[in-house]
Amino acid sequence: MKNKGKRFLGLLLTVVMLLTLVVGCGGQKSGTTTKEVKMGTILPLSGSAAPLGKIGQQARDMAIEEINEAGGIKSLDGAKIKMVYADSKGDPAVGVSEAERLITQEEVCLITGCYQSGVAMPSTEVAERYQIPYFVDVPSEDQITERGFKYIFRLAEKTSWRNLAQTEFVTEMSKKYNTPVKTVGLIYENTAWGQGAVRAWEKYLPEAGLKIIMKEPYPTNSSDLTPVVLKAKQLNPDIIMMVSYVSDAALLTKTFAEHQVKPLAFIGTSGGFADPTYYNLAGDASEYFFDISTWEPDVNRPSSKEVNERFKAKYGYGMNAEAVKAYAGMYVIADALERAGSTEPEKIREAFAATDINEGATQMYASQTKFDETGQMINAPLVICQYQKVNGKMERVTVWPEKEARVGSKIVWPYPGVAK
Amino acid sequence: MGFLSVVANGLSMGAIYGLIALGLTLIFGIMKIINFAQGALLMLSMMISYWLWAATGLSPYILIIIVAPIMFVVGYLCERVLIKPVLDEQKDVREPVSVLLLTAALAIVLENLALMVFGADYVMAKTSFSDVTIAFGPVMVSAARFYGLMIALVVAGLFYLFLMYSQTGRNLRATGQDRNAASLMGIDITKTYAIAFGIGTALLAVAAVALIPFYYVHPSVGQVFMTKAFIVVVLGGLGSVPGALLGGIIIGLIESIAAQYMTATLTVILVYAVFLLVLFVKPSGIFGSPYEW
Amino acid sequence: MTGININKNSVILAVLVVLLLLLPMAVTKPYYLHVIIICLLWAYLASSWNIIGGFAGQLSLGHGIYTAIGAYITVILFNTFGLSPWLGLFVGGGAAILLSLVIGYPTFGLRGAYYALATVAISEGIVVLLNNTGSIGRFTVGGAEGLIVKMVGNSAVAFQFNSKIPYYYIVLIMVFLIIFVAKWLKESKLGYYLVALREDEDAAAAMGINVRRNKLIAGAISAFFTALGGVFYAMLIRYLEPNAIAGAGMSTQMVFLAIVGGSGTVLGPVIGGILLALISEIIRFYLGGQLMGLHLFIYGMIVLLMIIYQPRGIIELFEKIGQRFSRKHNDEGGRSGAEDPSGA
Amino acid sequence: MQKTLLELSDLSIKFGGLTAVNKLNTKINVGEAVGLIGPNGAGKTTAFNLIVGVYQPTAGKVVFDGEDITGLPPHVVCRKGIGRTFQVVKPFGKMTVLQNIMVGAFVNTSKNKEARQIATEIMEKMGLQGKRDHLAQNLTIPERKRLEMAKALATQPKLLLLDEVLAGLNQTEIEEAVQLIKTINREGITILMIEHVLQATMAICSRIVVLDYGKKIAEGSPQEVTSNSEVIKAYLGDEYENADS
Repeated sequence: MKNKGKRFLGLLLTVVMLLTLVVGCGGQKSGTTTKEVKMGTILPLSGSAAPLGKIGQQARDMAIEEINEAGGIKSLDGAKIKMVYADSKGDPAVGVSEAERLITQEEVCLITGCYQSGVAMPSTEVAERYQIPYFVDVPSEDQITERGFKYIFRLAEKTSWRNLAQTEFVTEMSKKYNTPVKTVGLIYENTAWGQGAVRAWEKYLPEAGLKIIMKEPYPTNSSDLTPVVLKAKQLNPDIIMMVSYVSDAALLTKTFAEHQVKPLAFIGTSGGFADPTYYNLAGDASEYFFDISTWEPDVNRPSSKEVNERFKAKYGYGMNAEAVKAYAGMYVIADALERAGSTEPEKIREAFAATDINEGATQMYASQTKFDETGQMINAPLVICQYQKVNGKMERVTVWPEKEARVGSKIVWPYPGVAK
Repeated sequence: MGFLSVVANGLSMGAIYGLIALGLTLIFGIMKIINFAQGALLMLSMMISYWLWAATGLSPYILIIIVAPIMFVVGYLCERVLIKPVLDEQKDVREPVSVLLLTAALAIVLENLALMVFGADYVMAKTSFSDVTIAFGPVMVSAARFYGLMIALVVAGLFYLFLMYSQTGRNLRATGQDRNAASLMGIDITKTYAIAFGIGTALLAVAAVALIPFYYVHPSVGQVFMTKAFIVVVLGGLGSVPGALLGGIIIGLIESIAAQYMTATLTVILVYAVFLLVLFVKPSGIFGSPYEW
Repeated sequence: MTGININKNSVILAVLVVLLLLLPMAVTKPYYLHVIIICLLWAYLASSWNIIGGFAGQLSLGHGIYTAIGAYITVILFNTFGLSPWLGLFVGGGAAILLSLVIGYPTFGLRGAYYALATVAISEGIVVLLNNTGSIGRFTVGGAEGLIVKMVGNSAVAFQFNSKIPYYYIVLIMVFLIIFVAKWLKESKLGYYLVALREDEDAAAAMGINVRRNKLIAGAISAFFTALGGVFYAMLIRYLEPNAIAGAGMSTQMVFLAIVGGSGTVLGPVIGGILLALISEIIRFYLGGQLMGLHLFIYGMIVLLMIIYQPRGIIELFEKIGQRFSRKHNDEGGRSGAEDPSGA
Repeated sequence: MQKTLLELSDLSIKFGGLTAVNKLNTKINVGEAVGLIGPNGAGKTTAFNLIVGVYQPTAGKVVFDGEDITGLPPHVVCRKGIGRTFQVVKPFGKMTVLQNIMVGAFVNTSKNKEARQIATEIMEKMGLQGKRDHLAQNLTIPERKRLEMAKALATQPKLLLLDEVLAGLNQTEIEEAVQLIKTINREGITILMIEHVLQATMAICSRIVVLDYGKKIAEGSPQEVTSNSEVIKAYLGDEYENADS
């Protein structure tokens, strides 16, 4: 490349850069013609959590299409919901600037989303400052609804509630199958989510008379988790509980299988274990693992199966609990808008606070949807499922509590081949 | 009984780290640049190997014959198109610093290209030996990792022989020791650089094929192994092939054994501490020449 | 320099400053102002990195350590003792200087590639460390869950404002400050010494330059100002997450902006910082939601192509235009990089 | 009567088995111009590097202006008053000629203006003012050699070590350089120079030290050295015998 050629290319490149600048500033959002309710969603659309951002977006789109086809928001003379998606890249600082953009630039009347607790914390603070309602659907970090904010509402359960339910399940099982459970091993990823879960375990497990003999944090995206597994094999706790995103969840499961580690039970805490790609990653190794979540494909709740079929037909794979929260969340939002009868943030906030839905599409998530004064959805519909092979195909079979368990399902307890 | 399995696991994972570091140490040894795109190129090799395995169903180890040449060409072109102009621009500068940045930018480009093309889902090649362990008496080690150990030893051995006894190998080493003297001896430096980068990337293809039976593939998987490869290379001695393999095994053993006595997160800090100790006490590493550093 | 030239430059400068001061009147939309603030912050951070990376040519790829130490110390002092960030930033800055000396002393003796490697390893080690410390004694560090800045509403002492405008003026002053420091540094003895040791350490030592000591001084200055940038980041975002503030993303971004802008020059990193940060924001604004990863791909490509085809950065093009413009006004012939020892 | 400026006593260094410099003893008085000659690989540049502190001697002492400077690092030795040029010139490529010289001038002043003044003076003396604002990397070989000397002079040294500054110059350039070095010497700067261009060394230096395989084999006036059979055998070979001395 002769020197002159290089100079020309350098110049051309800079001109291109300046052009994007001009286009950027000039491009105002075009005015909207038909009556619309504009709202924003922040999700991780790039980076390692991208697959879960994608499923959140798909679930919302399906719900929005249904609501708009059914005539949109009647009290706003049939206004259609228009959703603007923003990529948080899983980075708190980007979450903040995207929240600023949605509020001040897109002038949305409310915000939903963001999947990761680490992003939810600062972006909800921005919404509170601008007094714009922020509907948190998935992040379960306890602190999100413990900061006395008025504009923040959360559909998801608190992380600690899951750990409480896990403890209740273990004590119930140990009595029912008289396999006394004394010791528990905790393996968790070293993130906000993991550390939050450990704090809850440390409170509930001793209360139920269970001794924690192993507390093993590991760095996310580890290159090898065999050392952790071998340590667990050495200490041999009765129960092993885990908190992982999907990549580490699969790695742990496979390595446990490799080294034939057999406690009374393996119990996951949603997240990676609930990810649809989990069991085609982990394969047969995931058999008989328990996981906790607020929804399962086979949970017997009204309209749950039909919605999941529609989702599968539309996108090619089934929903998970996070997708259901996003989907049901849209209906809670629609219901609030219906009652608010305006896109005025303050009115929407009041409508959210007074939410009390006992029928309709939200039934697939919870029989009753109600928020307490801190904006936390009160009765989290937690269920425990077990990976079982149903006529050859690995499925998540809801097994606890009975009233929501799959009809005719039975719990395999303890883990086959356990030495105890 | 458990301790021997811990050691066996450390050995096999360590050998695979060594295999990944082999390409990095070759490229530094010859071109005196640290290739920050090493992680992204490893990810690319894993992606190609996975999709070839998914399409053909052949055992990954046979796929080496297809993936390695592809990655050699990718590496060769990367050097020729991207790195050469920058190196020429800085030929009188002792430390070509902006080449490091070029490779870091290349890493971002490759990772996001993979995100666009292959999507963001985690995938893993489930072969017959994926979830199985081999038992040597009481010692149990995962079959896939053990085969990885075997491949690493064989490939490192072959590569060492190639470097020592083949003509291209001699050209590479000569260029590494003194670029100007080598060019006076009739060695085409630009071609040798491209070959060095090509081979460095082809070695990654071998590491990729060793990884996919037991490790997931995802656009951001490169970063997991990148910093570890840096630490292995400095520990073994920048530019030294046996150093890379031994450095890898040492790090693998530290990670595996230390994790039994402290939490996994603290072992990560321990590995960084070892790295800094080597850097400050003997920066030339175990095998590196003291004058080199 | 002929008479006309001097006052022409200063006139342009004065007009530019006035325009910048009045900008918040024109840009009323808080989001646009927020984007400009972020761009100015990146320009500031790139310029702070430039002092050690550009002038002294020491490629530090772990400068996120200093933004983190500045931010964390200031926020912890504020949260625990209510010490105003305006005082906390000096403690944070001092700690950053200390940290830069501890890191610099052993590594500045090594070759460039080793220094870069050491800084990457140290910064990743510190991210893991931060992720692991929930609290030290009565100071809550927050670990991986992050550290929330205590909200006290609108108060200048606590560096917290509801409107964006105060933030804009603070970061604007910080950018002017760092430009002034860079200008002073480049004309000073230290500046000549840094560029000399960047070009050739042996020749520099033979001319009486204590190479390691001068690198340490440059490292300390750079660390102090980078820490101030970290404090501003903490006050603007009000939430500290280890990976976001100390991770590879923060460290490499600073380096890219400085290099694309034109490292080793005074205004290069500022221009690079503003332009590139603005462009990546605009690309994300338009393409963020669509194809996953597209906007980062484009950002990566721009940096890649700039390093290859425009190694001395955008500043060189601006200088060429400036020279061509001033040559028309009977300037005494082409000055090929006279005053400004630029260079990769 | 003349005061000794530099004294080397038993100065030696071993790299592994090779003794590059073997017990070098010599004295250089203030104002003198001394040549250091010897066949390639005799240890001349290594001796320079020992004096300037680039290498630590395995034995022996370097005393400069009455002070033992053995083992001091290069930047301290420079500030003691010893300027040096490099056999392979090392300009600061991306800095202009004036800025290159100013770096040296900063040894004695911290003010930018003063340094610029000292540098401009030396630049004019070395005839480089035509290239004041050109980047050092764009200079020709002779210009780079003069810049190398100018940079060393800018540190206002008492002793100037010149390492083959005339190598690669044509006849006229050599004559110019010889005049330049003579004027520098006359202005009171002691010179120790390594040079293969013998006619120049003989013209400038009042005394010659000859090194061979790291050992001093001869020392004395140019005439004494050229007639010394040891020197001829070791270095000049028979080729020099039939040249008219």
